[in-house]
Amino acid sequence: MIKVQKEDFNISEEIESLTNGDSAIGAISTFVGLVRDQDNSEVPTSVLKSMTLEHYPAMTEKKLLEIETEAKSRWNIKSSLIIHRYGQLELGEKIVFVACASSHRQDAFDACNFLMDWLKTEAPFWKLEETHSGNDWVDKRESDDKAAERWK
Amino acid sequence: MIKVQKEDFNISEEIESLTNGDSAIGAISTFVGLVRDQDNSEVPTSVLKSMTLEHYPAMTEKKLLEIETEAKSRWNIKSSLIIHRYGQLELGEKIVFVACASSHRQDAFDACNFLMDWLKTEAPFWKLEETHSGNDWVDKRESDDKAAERWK
Amino acid sequence: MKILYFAWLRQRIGTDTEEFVLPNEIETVEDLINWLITRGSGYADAFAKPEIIRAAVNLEYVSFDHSLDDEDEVAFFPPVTGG
Amino acid sequence: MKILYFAWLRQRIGTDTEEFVLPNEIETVEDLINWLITRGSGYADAFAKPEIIRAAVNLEYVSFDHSLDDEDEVAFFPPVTGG
Repeated sequence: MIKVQKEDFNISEEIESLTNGDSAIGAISTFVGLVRDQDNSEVPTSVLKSMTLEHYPAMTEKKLLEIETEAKSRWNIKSSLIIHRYGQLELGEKIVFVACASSHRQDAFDACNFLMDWLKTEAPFWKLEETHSGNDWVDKRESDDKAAERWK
Repeated sequence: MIKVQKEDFNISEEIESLTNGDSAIGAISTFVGLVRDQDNSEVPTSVLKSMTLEHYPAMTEKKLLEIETEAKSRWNIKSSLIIHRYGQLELGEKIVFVACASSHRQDAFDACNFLMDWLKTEAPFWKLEETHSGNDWVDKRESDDKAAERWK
Repeated sequence: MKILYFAWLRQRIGTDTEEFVLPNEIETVEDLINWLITRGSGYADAFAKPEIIRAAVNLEYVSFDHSLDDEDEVAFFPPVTGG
Repeated sequence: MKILYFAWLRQRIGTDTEEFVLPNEIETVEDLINWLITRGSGYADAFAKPEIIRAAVNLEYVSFDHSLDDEDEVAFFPPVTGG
């Protein structure tokens, strides 16, 4: 399932509805991405005030569904969930949540890791960091491209 | 942090206290293990009624702390949590919860996966499955030994 | 043709959506970029480094040699940074 | 010496903890197992396949040639199946 929303969410409730009483589910791997402070060692910590996520709604929905379908074709997944937020988020707020439920743990772990890596390079979101010294669009990370390459 | 307990727990609250306002945390990987039905294709599904987990309290605490320390020495982890329950658990109940918080996602994913693999082969717990046709101690899985071998 | 801009392309161009009837000689995404650049300094600034821009046509990533149709929805944006 | 049994070893032996003063000739975990087996059919049943039993001394996994001390806490159990 795909949810693209402004609102925060409750992880326990999302996991609950993911398993939905399916007694074959023994393993759930999840990932939570949070707004965190920048890696800039030249400036004091806590320079980030907030972050605004922009996206391309129709394409986001389409790409996330494709990513989820690809994960289900590669691993034995009983159910999965991707929640991605947009709009302005404060430091420490949840940005993204991915959960994969399976009978066995390695399927769940690998599918969740894959979903995050693909989402980072395929889903049309852009982060604008708001700091005390101005606003900056986040640059893409080479390491994200490499992470996505692993699954090709 | 290590918690060995009979009681259920709330995943959202546990994640909240794990991050505890640390603004350098951008990634949390978690794993939830649930009581699931058996893989026995010869009998109808839903044969499992409940499961009882026995453990060796003093050694459990010691081994889980060792496992957690090992994970922290291998990956850049800001904080981590292992909760393992014991006693009688019904189908669908949570058995184990592992969470690793980090700045970047791959550290979090790998540490969480490692913790689960080591816990499976090192932590002194034993599962007794209660079915309609009697009680059976769960046999160890060769695949768990292989999974733990990956990290040596 | 509908054209969408996101993130700093949107900011530099100063709008998020435009509708055009394109000149006949525009056949590919690359032709479209070269035509847009002639429309003003905001466009020239936005497309100054075309090699880092990604293009999508009808919600699918495409390369710059992709052929365009008048009914297409074309989007230009920087590398994605979600997750 | 304190000896603990877990899971089906505990069930077959019929107790979870015992305290013994050991005969002098018992030096290793293997000696202890061989001595326990002589104490009754429950023990013989529990240790029928010693190669699948795991032993811990003072909360650490040990091999069967590990030397024992009178103050040790020794535990015997099947392969672990938690998680």
